[in-house]
Amino acid sequence: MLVGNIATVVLVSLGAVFFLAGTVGLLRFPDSMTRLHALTKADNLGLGLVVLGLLPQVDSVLAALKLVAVWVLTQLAGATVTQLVARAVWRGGGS
Amino acid sequence: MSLALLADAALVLLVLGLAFWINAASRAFPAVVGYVAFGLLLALAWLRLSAGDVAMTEAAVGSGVTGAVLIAASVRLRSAETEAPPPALPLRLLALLLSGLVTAALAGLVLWTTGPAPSLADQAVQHLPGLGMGNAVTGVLIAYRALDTLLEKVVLLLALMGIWSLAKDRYWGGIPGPSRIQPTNGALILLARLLPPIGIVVAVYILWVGATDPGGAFQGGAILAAMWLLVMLAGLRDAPAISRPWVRLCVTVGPAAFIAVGLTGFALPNGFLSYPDSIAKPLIIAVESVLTLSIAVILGLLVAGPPERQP
Amino acid sequence: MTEFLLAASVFILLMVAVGLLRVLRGPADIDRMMAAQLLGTGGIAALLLLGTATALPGAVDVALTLALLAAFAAVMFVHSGGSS
Amino acid sequence: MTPATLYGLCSAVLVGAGLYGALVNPQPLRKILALNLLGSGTFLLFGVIARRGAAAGLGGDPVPQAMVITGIVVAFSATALAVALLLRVYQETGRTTLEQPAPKDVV
Repeated sequence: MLVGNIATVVLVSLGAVFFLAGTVGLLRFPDSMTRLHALTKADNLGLGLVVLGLLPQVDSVLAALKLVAVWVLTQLAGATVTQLVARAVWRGGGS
Repeated sequence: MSLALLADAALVLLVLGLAFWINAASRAFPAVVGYVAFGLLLALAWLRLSAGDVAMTEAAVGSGVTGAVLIAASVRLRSAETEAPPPALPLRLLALLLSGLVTAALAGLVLWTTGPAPSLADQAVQHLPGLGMGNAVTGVLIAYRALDTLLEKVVLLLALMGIWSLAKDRYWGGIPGPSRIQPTNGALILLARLLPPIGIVVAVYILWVGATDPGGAFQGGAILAAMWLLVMLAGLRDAPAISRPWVRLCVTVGPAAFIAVGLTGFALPNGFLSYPDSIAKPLIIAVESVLTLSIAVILGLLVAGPPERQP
Repeated sequence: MTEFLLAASVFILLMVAVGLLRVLRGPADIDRMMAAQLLGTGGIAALLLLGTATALPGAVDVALTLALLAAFAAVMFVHSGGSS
Repeated sequence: MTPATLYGLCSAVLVGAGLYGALVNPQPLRKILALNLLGSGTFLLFGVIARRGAAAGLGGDPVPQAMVITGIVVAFSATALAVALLLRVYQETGRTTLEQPAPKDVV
Protein backbone atom coordinates (compact mmCIF):
# COMPACT_ATOMS: atom_id res chain seq x y z
CA MET A 1 0.00 0.00 0.00
CA LEU A 2 3.00 2.25 0.55
CA VAL A 3 3.69 2.50 -3.19
CA GLY A 4 0.07 3.51 -3.76
CA ASN A 5 0.34 6.27 -1.19
CA ILE A 6 3.55 7.61 -2.65
CA ALA A 7 2.04 7.56 -6.14
CA THR A 8 -0.99 9.42 -4.84
CA VAL A 9 1.06 12.09 -3.12
CA VAL A 10 3.26 12.68 -6.16
CA LEU A 11 0.48 12.70 -8.73
CA VAL A 12 -1.96 14.81 -6.72
CA SER A 13 0.78 17.33 -5.99
CA LEU A 14 1.58 17.52 -9.70
CA GLY A 15 -2.12 18.02 -10.39
CA ALA A 16 -2.26 20.83 -7.86
CA VAL A 17 0.76 22.46 -9.50
CA PHE A 18 -1.05 22.41 -12.84
CA PHE A 19 -4.06 24.08 -11.23
CA LEU A 20 -1.64 26.71 -9.93
CA ALA A 21 -0.24 27.11 -13.45
CA GLY A 22 -3.78 27.37 -14.88
CA THR A 23 -4.70 30.07 -12.39
CA VAL A 24 -1.49 32.04 -12.89
CA GLY A 25 -1.99 31.74 -16.66
CA LEU A 26 -5.57 32.99 -16.30
CA LEU A 27 -4.36 36.02 -14.37
CA ARG A 28 -1.18 36.93 -16.18
CA PHE A 29 -1.90 36.43 -19.87
CA PRO A 30 -2.85 39.62 -21.77
CA ASP A 31 -5.91 38.67 -23.81
CA SER A 32 -8.74 36.18 -23.88
CA MET A 33 -7.25 33.75 -26.36
CA THR A 34 -4.02 33.17 -24.45
CA ARG A 35 -5.93 32.98 -21.20
CA LEU A 36 -8.12 30.36 -22.79
CA HIS A 37 -5.04 28.34 -23.68
CA ALA A 38 -3.72 28.47 -20.15
CA LEU A 39 -7.09 27.69 -18.63
CA THR A 40 -8.08 24.59 -20.53
CA LYS A 41 -4.63 23.02 -20.81
CA ALA A 42 -3.77 23.38 -17.18
CA ASP A 43 -6.99 22.54 -15.35
CA ASN A 44 -7.84 19.53 -17.47
CA LEU A 45 -4.34 18.16 -17.01
CA GLY A 46 -4.56 19.12 -13.36
CA LEU A 47 -7.80 17.17 -12.94
CA GLY A 48 -6.33 14.27 -14.91
CA LEU A 49 -3.38 13.99 -12.54
CA VAL A 50 -5.60 14.32 -9.49
CA VAL A 51 -7.82 11.50 -10.77
CA LEU A 52 -4.77 9.42 -11.58
CA GLY A 53 -3.43 10.09 -8.12
CA LEU A 54 -6.71 9.02 -6.51
CA LEU A 55 -6.93 5.70 -8.33
CA PRO A 56 -4.77 3.78 -5.82
CA GLN A 57 -6.90 5.09 -2.95
CA VAL A 58 -10.15 3.77 -4.36
CA ASP A 59 -11.37 0.37 -3.14
CA SER A 60 -13.40 -0.99 -6.06
CA VAL A 61 -12.90 -1.12 -9.81
CA LEU A 62 -16.32 0.50 -10.36
CA ALA A 63 -15.31 3.51 -8.29
CA ALA A 64 -12.03 3.74 -10.22
CA LEU A 65 -13.90 3.60 -13.54
CA LYS A 66 -16.25 6.30 -12.30
CA LEU A 67 -13.30 8.53 -11.48
CA VAL A 68 -11.91 8.08 -14.96
CA ALA A 69 -15.41 8.69 -16.39
CA VAL A 70 -15.59 11.99 -14.49
CA TRP A 71 -12.27 13.04 -15.98
CA VAL A 72 -13.25 12.00 -19.54
CA LEU A 73 -16.57 13.87 -19.31
CA THR A 74 -14.83 16.96 -18.00
CA GLN A 75 -12.36 16.75 -20.90
CA LEU A 76 -15.25 16.52 -23.36
CA ALA A 77 -17.04 19.48 -21.76
CA GLY A 78 -13.82 21.50 -21.53
CA ALA A 79 -12.92 20.91 -25.17
CA THR A 80 -16.37 22.01 -26.34
CA VAL A 81 -16.37 25.08 -24.12
CA THR A 82 -12.96 26.02 -25.49
CA GLN A 83 -14.30 25.88 -29.05
CA LEU A 84 -17.40 27.89 -28.11
CA VAL A 85 -15.41 30.51 -26.21
CA ALA A 86 -12.78 30.81 -28.92
CA ARG A 87 -15.48 31.27 -31.57
CA ALA A 88 -17.25 33.89 -29.44
CA VAL A 89 -13.98 35.72 -28.79
CA TRP A 90 -12.94 35.57 -32.46
CA ARG A 91 -16.34 36.73 -33.71
CA GLY A 92 -16.49 39.38 -31.00
CA GLY A 93 -13.15 40.83 -32.17
CA GLY A 94 -11.37 39.62 -29.04
CA SER A 95 -10.33 41.91 -26.21
CA MET B 1 -7.73 23.81 14.02
CA SER B 2 -7.84 20.46 12.29
CA LEU B 3 -7.32 20.31 8.55
CA ALA B 4 -10.94 19.31 7.96
CA LEU B 5 -12.10 22.47 9.72
CA LEU B 6 -9.63 24.43 7.61
CA ALA B 7 -11.22 22.96 4.47
CA ASP B 8 -14.66 23.93 5.76
CA ALA B 9 -13.46 27.42 6.65
CA ALA B 10 -11.97 27.89 3.16
CA LEU B 11 -15.20 26.67 1.58
CA VAL B 12 -17.36 28.95 3.76
CA LEU B 13 -15.16 31.97 3.01
CA LEU B 14 -15.40 31.24 -0.70
CA VAL B 15 -19.18 30.81 -0.56
CA LEU B 16 -19.63 34.06 1.37
CA GLY B 17 -17.17 35.88 -0.89
CA LEU B 18 -19.24 34.87 -3.90
CA ALA B 19 -22.46 35.85 -2.12
CA PHE B 20 -21.14 39.39 -1.52
CA TRP B 21 -19.86 39.48 -5.09
CA ILE B 22 -23.34 38.58 -6.37
CA ASN B 23 -24.76 41.59 -4.54
CA ALA B 24 -21.92 43.96 -5.33
CA ALA B 25 -21.28 43.22 -9.03
CA SER B 26 -21.85 46.27 -11.23
CA ARG B 27 -23.68 44.37 -13.99
CA ALA B 28 -26.08 41.44 -14.00
CA PHE B 29 -23.95 39.02 -16.02
CA PRO B 30 -20.92 38.90 -13.68
CA ALA B 31 -23.34 38.41 -10.79
CA VAL B 32 -24.97 35.45 -12.55
CA VAL B 33 -21.61 33.84 -13.30
CA GLY B 34 -20.84 34.31 -9.62
CA TYR B 35 -24.13 32.57 -8.79
CA VAL B 36 -23.24 29.54 -10.97
CA ALA B 37 -19.92 29.24 -9.13
CA PHE B 38 -21.75 29.78 -5.81
CA GLY B 39 -24.13 26.90 -6.57
CA LEU B 40 -21.23 24.59 -7.33
CA LEU B 41 -19.42 25.40 -4.09
CA LEU B 42 -22.68 24.95 -2.20
CA ALA B 43 -22.80 21.40 -3.55
CA LEU B 44 -19.41 20.87 -1.91
CA ALA B 45 -20.72 22.36 1.33
CA TRP B 46 -23.68 19.97 1.26
CA LEU B 47 -21.28 17.07 0.89
CA ARG B 48 -19.35 18.29 3.91
CA LEU B 49 -22.66 18.25 5.80
CA SER B 50 -22.85 14.59 4.66
CA ALA B 51 -26.03 15.18 2.65
CA GLY B 52 -25.10 13.46 -0.64
CA ASP B 53 -28.62 13.60 -2.10
CA VAL B 54 -28.94 17.32 -1.47
CA ALA B 55 -25.44 17.95 -2.89
CA MET B 56 -26.43 16.19 -6.10
CA THR B 57 -29.71 18.10 -6.34
CA GLU B 58 -27.90 21.39 -5.71
CA ALA B 59 -25.32 20.54 -8.37
CA ALA B 60 -27.85 19.41 -10.98
CA VAL B 61 -30.74 21.81 -10.31
CA GLY B 62 -29.35 24.55 -8.08
CA SER B 63 -26.29 25.53 -10.07
CA GLY B 64 -26.77 23.67 -13.37
CA VAL B 65 -30.29 24.31 -14.62
CA THR B 66 -30.99 27.45 -12.58
CA GLY B 67 -27.65 28.88 -13.71
CA ALA B 68 -28.55 28.19 -17.35
CA VAL B 69 -31.87 30.03 -17.05
CA LEU B 70 -30.25 33.01 -15.35
CA ILE B 71 -27.33 33.20 -17.80
CA ALA B 72 -29.71 33.18 -20.78
CA ALA B 73 -31.83 35.89 -19.15
CA SER B 74 -28.90 38.10 -18.21
CA VAL B 75 -27.47 37.99 -21.73
CA ARG B 76 -30.88 38.70 -23.28
CA LEU B 77 -31.52 41.60 -20.89
CA ARG B 78 -28.03 43.04 -21.22
CA SER B 79 -29.05 45.82 -23.59
CA ALA B 80 -31.81 46.99 -21.26
CA GLU B 81 -29.74 47.38 -18.11
CA THR B 82 -31.08 50.81 -17.26
CA GLU B 83 -28.93 52.63 -14.77
CA ALA B 84 -31.86 52.66 -12.32
CA PRO B 85 -30.53 54.53 -9.32
CA PRO B 86 -30.11 52.40 -6.19
CA PRO B 87 -32.30 53.60 -3.30
CA ALA B 88 -31.16 56.57 -1.23
CA LEU B 89 -28.46 56.08 1.41
CA PRO B 90 -30.72 56.12 4.48
CA LEU B 91 -32.91 53.42 2.95
CA ARG B 92 -29.83 51.32 2.17
CA LEU B 93 -28.60 51.73 5.73
CA LEU B 94 -32.00 50.66 7.03
CA ALA B 95 -31.91 47.57 4.80
CA LEU B 96 -28.40 46.83 6.03
CA LEU B 97 -29.53 47.13 9.64
CA LEU B 98 -32.53 44.87 9.03
CA SER B 99 -30.50 42.13 7.30
CA GLY B 100 -27.83 42.47 9.99
CA LEU B 101 -30.47 41.84 12.65
CA VAL B 102 -31.78 38.80 10.78
CA THR B 103 -28.25 37.43 10.45
CA ALA B 104 -27.55 38.03 14.13
CA ALA B 105 -30.78 36.31 15.13
CA LEU B 106 -30.01 33.24 12.99
CA ALA B 107 -26.41 33.13 14.19
CA GLY B 108 -27.67 33.26 17.75
CA LEU B 109 -30.04 30.41 17.03
CA VAL B 110 -27.20 28.35 15.57
CA LEU B 111 -24.75 29.10 18.36
CA TRP B 112 -26.81 28.96 21.51
CA THR B 113 -29.31 26.16 20.93
CA THR B 114 -28.41 23.63 23.60
CA GLY B 115 -29.57 20.09 24.13
CA PRO B 116 -29.84 17.29 21.58
CA ALA B 117 -31.21 18.32 18.21
CA PRO B 118 -34.68 16.88 17.44
CA SER B 119 -34.25 14.00 15.02
CA LEU B 120 -36.53 11.64 13.15
CA ALA B 121 -33.61 9.58 11.90
CA ASP B 122 -34.48 6.56 14.06
CA GLN B 123 -38.08 6.31 12.90
CA ALA B 124 -36.98 6.84 9.30
CA VAL B 125 -34.45 4.04 9.40
CA GLN B 126 -36.73 1.69 11.31
CA HIS B 127 -39.23 1.24 8.46
CA LEU B 128 -36.74 1.22 5.59
CA PRO B 129 -36.36 -2.58 5.25
CA GLY B 130 -40.14 -2.84 4.69
CA LEU B 131 -39.75 -0.59 1.66
CA GLY B 132 -36.76 -2.51 0.41
CA MET B 133 -34.63 0.61 0.59
CA GLY B 134 -31.27 1.61 2.02
CA ASN B 135 -31.31 5.35 1.38
CA ALA B 136 -33.35 7.05 4.13
CA VAL B 137 -33.70 10.34 2.21
CA THR B 138 -35.29 8.59 -0.77
CA GLY B 139 -37.44 6.67 1.70
CA VAL B 140 -38.67 9.97 3.17
CA LEU B 141 -39.23 11.47 -0.28
CA ILE B 142 -41.14 8.57 -1.76
CA ALA B 143 -42.80 6.92 1.21
CA TYR B 144 -43.01 8.78 4.50
CA ARG B 145 -43.59 12.27 3.10
CA ALA B 146 -44.84 11.21 -0.32
CA LEU B 147 -47.46 13.95 -0.13
CA ASP B 148 -44.66 16.57 -0.24
CA THR B 149 -43.19 15.03 -3.36
CA LEU B 150 -46.61 14.78 -4.99
CA LEU B 151 -47.45 18.40 -4.25
CA GLU B 152 -43.98 19.44 -5.37
CA LYS B 153 -44.71 17.80 -8.77
CA VAL B 154 -47.94 19.80 -8.91
CA VAL B 155 -45.97 23.00 -8.17
CA LEU B 156 -43.66 22.20 -11.09
CA LEU B 157 -46.72 21.73 -13.27
CA LEU B 158 -48.21 25.04 -12.10
CA ALA B 159 -44.95 26.86 -12.85
CA LEU B 160 -44.97 25.38 -16.33
CA MET B 161 -48.57 26.46 -16.89
CA GLY B 162 -47.62 29.92 -15.60
CA ILE B 163 -44.78 30.15 -18.11
CA TRP B 164 -46.88 28.87 -21.00
CA SER B 165 -49.61 31.38 -20.17
CA LEU B 166 -47.10 34.16 -20.92
CA ALA B 167 -47.23 33.34 -24.62
CA LYS B 168 -48.77 35.84 -27.02
CA ASP B 169 -52.25 34.76 -28.08
CA ARG B 170 -51.28 34.08 -31.66
CA TYR B 171 -48.43 31.80 -30.55
CA TRP B 172 -50.52 29.74 -28.18
CA GLY B 173 -49.82 26.05 -28.74
CA GLY B 174 -46.67 27.00 -30.62
CA ILE B 175 -43.00 26.23 -30.17
CA PRO B 176 -40.84 27.74 -27.41
CA GLY B 177 -37.77 29.73 -28.37
CA PRO B 178 -37.53 32.81 -30.61
CA SER B 179 -36.34 30.97 -33.73
CA ARG B 180 -35.49 27.54 -35.09
CA ILE B 181 -31.88 26.93 -34.01
CA GLN B 182 -29.74 25.98 -37.00
CA PRO B 183 -27.16 23.25 -36.32
CA THR B 184 -24.09 25.25 -37.34
CA ASN B 185 -21.67 24.98 -34.45
CA GLY B 186 -19.57 21.86 -35.08
CA ALA B 187 -18.20 21.55 -31.56
CA LEU B 188 -21.68 21.88 -30.04
CA ILE B 189 -23.09 19.28 -32.44
CA LEU B 190 -20.37 16.83 -31.43
CA LEU B 191 -21.14 17.38 -27.76
CA ALA B 192 -24.89 17.09 -28.36
CA ARG B 193 -24.33 13.78 -30.13
CA LEU B 194 -21.77 12.34 -27.71
CA LEU B 195 -23.00 13.42 -24.27
CA PRO B 196 -26.74 12.56 -24.22
CA PRO B 197 -26.29 8.76 -24.50
CA ILE B 198 -23.81 8.90 -21.60
CA GLY B 199 -26.11 11.28 -19.74
CA ILE B 200 -29.09 8.95 -20.13
CA VAL B 201 -27.09 6.00 -18.78
CA VAL B 202 -25.85 8.09 -15.84
CA ALA B 203 -29.38 9.40 -15.16
CA VAL B 204 -30.83 5.87 -15.05
CA TYR B 205 -27.91 4.79 -12.84
CA ILE B 206 -28.52 7.69 -10.44
CA LEU B 207 -32.24 6.93 -10.38
CA TRP B 208 -31.54 3.27 -9.58
CA VAL B 209 -28.77 3.87 -7.06
CA GLY B 210 -31.08 6.31 -5.27
CA ALA B 211 -32.65 3.39 -3.44
CA THR B 212 -29.46 2.65 -1.50
CA ASP B 213 -27.06 5.58 -2.00
CA PRO B 214 -27.46 9.29 -2.76
CA GLY B 215 -29.46 9.74 -5.94
CA GLY B 216 -33.08 9.45 -7.04
CA ALA B 217 -35.78 10.75 -9.32
CA PHE B 218 -35.08 14.48 -9.02
CA GLN B 219 -31.38 14.26 -9.79
CA GLY B 220 -31.89 11.77 -12.63
CA GLY B 221 -34.68 13.92 -14.09
CA ALA B 222 -32.53 17.05 -13.95
CA ILE B 223 -29.71 15.31 -15.84
CA LEU B 224 -32.12 14.04 -18.48
CA ALA B 225 -33.53 17.56 -18.84
CA ALA B 226 -30.01 18.97 -19.30
CA MET B 227 -29.27 16.41 -22.01
CA TRP B 228 -32.53 17.19 -23.84
CA LEU B 229 -31.77 20.91 -23.68
CA LEU B 230 -28.29 20.29 -25.03
CA VAL B 231 -29.78 18.54 -28.08
CA MET B 232 -32.20 21.44 -28.60
CA LEU B 233 -29.51 24.10 -28.14
CA ALA B 234 -27.26 22.40 -30.68
CA GLY B 235 -30.12 22.56 -33.18
CA LEU B 236 -30.27 18.81 -33.72
CA ARG B 237 -33.91 18.70 -32.61
CA ASP B 238 -36.37 21.57 -32.43
CA ALA B 239 -38.31 22.24 -29.24
CA PRO B 240 -41.70 20.47 -29.34
CA ALA B 241 -44.89 22.49 -29.86
CA ILE B 242 -46.60 22.66 -26.49
CA SER B 243 -49.88 21.50 -28.04
CA ARG B 244 -48.38 18.15 -29.00
CA PRO B 245 -50.17 15.29 -27.18
CA TRP B 246 -46.96 13.57 -26.08
CA VAL B 247 -45.79 16.75 -24.37
CA ARG B 248 -49.05 17.10 -22.46
CA LEU B 249 -48.93 13.39 -21.58
CA CYS B 250 -45.33 13.45 -20.33
CA VAL B 251 -45.95 16.58 -18.30
CA THR B 252 -48.97 15.17 -16.47
CA VAL B 253 -47.99 11.51 -16.21
CA GLY B 254 -45.78 12.12 -13.14
CA PRO B 255 -48.38 13.59 -10.78
CA ALA B 256 -51.09 11.35 -12.26
CA ALA B 257 -49.11 8.15 -11.60
CA PHE B 258 -48.33 9.30 -8.09
CA ILE B 259 -51.99 10.01 -7.35
CA ALA B 260 -53.01 6.68 -8.87
CA VAL B 261 -50.55 4.80 -6.67
CA GLY B 262 -51.72 6.85 -3.73
CA LEU B 263 -55.33 5.95 -4.37
CA THR B 264 -54.50 2.25 -4.46
CA GLY B 265 -53.42 2.87 -0.86
CA PHE B 266 -57.13 3.37 -0.06
CA ALA B 267 -57.97 -0.08 -1.33
CA LEU B 268 -55.55 -1.45 1.21
CA PRO B 269 -55.91 -0.95 4.95
CA ASN B 270 -53.08 1.53 5.33
CA GLY B 271 -54.68 4.57 3.60
CA PHE B 272 -53.69 7.18 0.97
CA LEU B 273 -50.14 7.08 -0.36
CA SER B 274 -49.07 4.03 1.63
CA TYR B 275 -47.33 1.14 -0.02
CA PRO B 276 -48.30 -2.46 0.82
CA ASP B 277 -45.09 -4.06 2.11
CA SER B 278 -45.29 -7.02 -0.22
CA ILE B 279 -45.05 -5.05 -3.48
CA ALA B 280 -43.48 -1.87 -2.06
CA LYS B 281 -40.18 -2.10 -3.90
CA PRO B 282 -41.47 -2.61 -7.48
CA LEU B 283 -44.24 -0.06 -6.93
CA ILE B 284 -41.75 2.55 -5.75
CA ILE B 285 -39.38 1.87 -8.62
CA ALA B 286 -42.28 2.23 -11.09
CA VAL B 287 -43.40 5.52 -9.55
CA GLU B 288 -39.85 6.86 -9.45
CA SER B 289 -39.11 6.09 -13.09
CA VAL B 290 -42.35 7.74 -14.22
CA LEU B 291 -41.48 10.72 -12.02
CA THR B 292 -38.02 10.97 -13.54
CA LEU B 293 -39.42 11.12 -17.07
CA SER B 294 -42.02 13.69 -16.06
CA ILE B 295 -39.48 15.84 -14.19
CA ALA B 296 -37.10 15.75 -17.16
CA VAL B 297 -39.77 16.99 -19.57
CA ILE B 298 -41.08 19.67 -17.19
CA LEU B 299 -37.61 21.02 -16.28
CA GLY B 300 -36.66 21.08 -19.97
CA LEU B 301 -39.80 23.00 -20.92
CA LEU B 302 -39.36 25.37 -17.97
CA VAL B 303 -35.95 26.33 -19.36
CA ALA B 304 -37.21 26.46 -22.95
CA GLY B 305 -39.72 29.13 -21.93
CA PRO B 306 -43.06 30.25 -23.35
CA PRO B 307 -44.00 29.51 -26.98
CA GLU B 308 -42.74 32.24 -29.35
CA ARG B 309 -43.39 30.66 -32.75
CA GLN B 310 -46.26 29.14 -34.71
CA PRO B 311 -46.42 25.31 -34.40
CA MET C 1 -3.05 10.11 3.77
CA THR C 2 -6.39 11.78 4.40
CA GLU C 3 -4.56 14.79 5.82
CA PHE C 4 -2.65 15.14 2.55
CA LEU C 5 -5.80 14.78 0.44
CA LEU C 6 -7.62 17.39 2.52
CA ALA C 7 -4.65 19.76 2.22
CA ALA C 8 -4.59 19.23 -1.55
CA SER C 9 -8.33 19.96 -1.86
CA VAL C 10 -7.97 23.14 0.19
CA PHE C 11 -5.03 24.20 -1.98
CA ILE C 12 -6.92 23.61 -5.22
CA LEU C 13 -10.00 25.42 -3.87
CA LEU C 14 -7.89 28.44 -2.97
CA MET C 15 -6.07 28.35 -6.33
CA VAL C 16 -9.34 28.35 -8.17
CA ALA C 17 -10.74 31.04 -5.84
CA VAL C 18 -7.85 33.37 -6.63
CA GLY C 19 -8.39 32.84 -10.35
CA LEU C 20 -12.15 33.30 -9.97
CA LEU C 21 -12.14 36.43 -7.83
CA ARG C 22 -9.58 38.16 -10.06
CA VAL C 23 -11.21 37.24 -13.34
CA LEU C 24 -14.77 37.97 -12.15
CA ARG C 25 -13.66 41.59 -12.44
CA GLY C 26 -12.05 40.72 -15.81
CA PRO C 27 -12.81 43.11 -18.73
CA ALA C 28 -14.91 40.85 -20.94
CA ASP C 29 -17.89 38.59 -20.19
CA ILE C 30 -16.07 35.80 -21.95
CA ASP C 31 -13.34 35.93 -19.31
CA ARG C 32 -16.00 35.48 -16.67
CA MET C 33 -17.26 32.40 -18.45
CA MET C 34 -13.72 31.06 -18.37
CA ALA C 35 -13.57 31.76 -14.64
CA ALA C 36 -16.77 29.75 -14.15
CA GLN C 37 -15.32 26.92 -16.26
CA LEU C 38 -12.10 26.95 -14.25
CA LEU C 39 -14.09 26.77 -11.03
CA GLY C 40 -16.11 23.89 -12.46
CA THR C 41 -13.03 21.76 -13.04
CA GLY C 42 -11.34 22.89 -9.84
CA GLY C 43 -14.54 22.24 -7.91
CA ILE C 44 -14.73 18.70 -9.31
CA ALA C 45 -11.08 18.06 -8.37
CA ALA C 46 -11.59 19.38 -4.82
CA LEU C 47 -14.80 17.35 -4.58
CA LEU C 48 -13.04 14.13 -5.56
CA LEU C 49 -10.22 14.78 -3.09
CA LEU C 50 -12.67 15.60 -0.27
CA GLY C 51 -14.83 12.61 -1.15
CA THR C 52 -11.89 10.21 -1.09
CA ALA C 53 -10.36 11.73 2.03
CA THR C 54 -13.53 11.59 4.11
CA ALA C 55 -15.23 8.66 2.34
CA LEU C 56 -18.46 10.59 1.86
CA PRO C 57 -21.12 8.44 0.15
CA GLY C 58 -22.15 9.78 -3.22
CA ALA C 59 -19.18 12.15 -3.69
CA VAL C 60 -18.15 10.55 -6.98
CA ASP C 61 -21.77 10.55 -8.20
CA VAL C 62 -22.03 14.26 -7.46
CA ALA C 63 -18.77 14.75 -9.40
CA LEU C 64 -20.30 12.75 -12.25
CA THR C 65 -23.34 15.05 -12.26
CA LEU C 66 -21.12 18.13 -12.23
CA ALA C 67 -18.98 16.76 -15.05
CA LEU C 68 -22.08 16.12 -17.17
CA LEU C 69 -23.36 19.66 -16.65
CA ALA C 70 -19.94 21.35 -16.85
CA ALA C 71 -20.50 22.60 -20.38
CA PHE C 72 -24.10 23.67 -19.83
CA ALA C 73 -23.47 27.20 -18.55
CA ALA C 74 -21.09 28.08 -21.39
CA VAL C 75 -23.42 26.56 -24.00
CA MET C 76 -26.30 28.65 -22.68
CA PHE C 77 -24.08 31.74 -22.69
CA VAL C 78 -22.99 31.33 -26.30
CA HIS C 79 -26.47 30.30 -27.45
CA SER C 80 -28.14 33.41 -26.08
CA GLY C 81 -25.74 35.55 -28.05
CA GLY C 82 -23.15 36.31 -25.44
CA SER C 83 -19.87 37.64 -26.79
CA SER C 84 -16.73 39.19 -25.38
CA MET D 1 -16.64 25.25 16.64
CA THR D 2 -17.85 22.14 14.90
CA PRO D 3 -18.17 22.13 11.09
CA ALA D 4 -21.95 22.18 11.45
CA THR D 5 -21.82 25.39 13.50
CA LEU D 6 -19.50 26.93 10.91
CA TYR D 7 -21.98 26.20 8.13
CA GLY D 8 -24.77 27.46 10.39
CA LEU D 9 -23.07 30.85 10.65
CA CYS D 10 -22.50 30.76 6.89
CA SER D 11 -26.22 30.17 6.35
CA ALA D 12 -27.08 33.08 8.66
CA VAL D 13 -24.86 35.45 6.66
CA LEU D 14 -26.27 34.12 3.37
CA VAL D 15 -29.82 34.87 4.52
CA GLY D 16 -28.75 38.38 5.52
CA ALA D 17 -26.93 38.98 2.23
CA GLY D 18 -29.91 37.68 0.23
CA LEU D 19 -32.31 39.90 2.13
CA TYR D 20 -30.09 42.97 1.68
CA GLY D 21 -29.68 42.32 -2.04
CA ALA D 22 -33.40 41.81 -2.53
CA LEU D 23 -34.22 45.05 -0.73
CA VAL D 24 -31.58 47.31 -2.19
CA ASN D 25 -30.91 46.24 -5.76
CA PRO D 26 -33.20 48.11 -8.20
CA GLN D 27 -33.01 45.63 -11.09
CA PRO D 28 -35.51 42.73 -10.99
CA LEU D 29 -32.99 40.14 -12.25
CA ARG D 30 -30.66 41.02 -9.37
CA LYS D 31 -33.58 40.72 -6.94
CA ILE D 32 -34.25 37.20 -8.26
CA LEU D 33 -30.59 36.35 -7.71
CA ALA D 34 -30.67 37.77 -4.19
CA LEU D 35 -33.81 35.78 -3.35
CA ASN D 36 -32.04 32.65 -4.58
CA LEU D 37 -29.25 33.49 -2.17
CA LEU D 38 -31.81 33.83 0.61
CA GLY D 39 -33.25 30.44 -0.33
CA SER D 40 -29.85 28.77 -0.41
CA GLY D 41 -29.09 30.19 3.04
CA THR D 42 -32.35 28.83 4.45
CA PHE D 43 -31.74 25.42 2.93
CA LEU D 44 -28.22 25.40 4.37
CA LEU D 45 -29.70 26.07 7.81
CA PHE D 46 -31.94 23.01 7.29
CA GLY D 47 -28.78 21.06 6.42
CA VAL D 48 -27.08 22.16 9.63
CA ILE D 49 -30.05 21.14 11.76
CA ALA D 50 -30.19 17.82 9.89
CA ARG D 51 -26.47 17.30 10.51
CA ARG D 52 -26.91 17.92 14.22
CA GLY D 53 -29.82 15.46 14.26
CA ALA D 54 -27.62 12.69 12.86
CA ALA D 55 -28.55 9.36 14.44
CA ALA D 56 -29.19 5.70 13.64
CA GLY D 57 -25.97 5.43 11.67
CA LEU D 58 -26.91 8.17 9.21
CA GLY D 59 -24.83 11.21 8.39
CA GLY D 60 -27.84 13.45 9.04
CA ASP D 61 -31.57 13.43 9.80
CA PRO D 62 -33.15 12.48 6.44
CA VAL D 63 -36.43 14.35 6.91
CA PRO D 64 -35.10 17.95 6.65
CA GLN D 65 -32.73 16.81 3.90
CA ALA D 66 -35.69 15.50 1.89
CA MET D 67 -37.52 18.78 2.44
CA VAL D 68 -34.50 20.70 1.16
CA ILE D 69 -34.43 18.60 -2.02
CA THR D 70 -38.09 19.43 -2.64
CA GLY D 71 -37.32 23.05 -1.76
CA ILE D 72 -34.47 23.37 -4.27
CA VAL D 73 -36.66 22.08 -7.10
CA VAL D 74 -39.54 24.39 -6.14
CA ALA D 75 -37.09 27.31 -5.86
CA PHE D 76 -35.93 26.55 -9.39
CA SER D 77 -39.48 26.54 -10.75
CA ALA D 78 -40.17 29.85 -9.00
CA THR D 79 -36.98 31.33 -10.49
CA ALA D 80 -37.87 30.06 -13.97
CA LEU D 81 -41.35 31.62 -13.69
CA ALA D 82 -39.96 34.92 -12.38
CA VAL D 83 -37.40 35.10 -15.20
CA ALA D 84 -40.07 34.32 -17.81
CA LEU D 85 -42.25 37.12 -16.41
CA LEU D 86 -39.30 39.52 -16.49
CA LEU D 87 -38.45 38.63 -20.10
CA ARG D 88 -42.09 39.15 -21.04
CA VAL D 89 -42.12 42.62 -19.37
CA TYR D 90 -38.95 43.43 -21.28
CA GLN D 91 -40.55 42.27 -24.55
CA GLU D 92 -43.57 44.51 -23.99
CA THR D 93 -42.03 47.63 -22.50
CA GLY D 94 -38.37 47.40 -23.53
CA ARG D 95 -37.37 48.14 -19.96
CA THR D 96 -36.54 45.90 -17.06
CA THR D 97 -37.22 48.19 -14.12
CA LEU D 98 -40.75 48.30 -12.81
CA GLU D 99 -40.66 51.98 -11.83
CA GLN D 100 -42.70 54.26 -14.04
CA PRO D 101 -40.41 56.45 -16.22
CA ALA D 102 -39.85 59.85 -14.61
CA PRO D 103 -42.13 62.55 -16.14
CA LYS D 104 -39.22 64.09 -18.08
CA ASP D 105 -38.63 60.80 -19.95
CA VAL D 106 -42.24 60.60 -20.99
CA VAL D 107 -42.28 63.98 -22.81
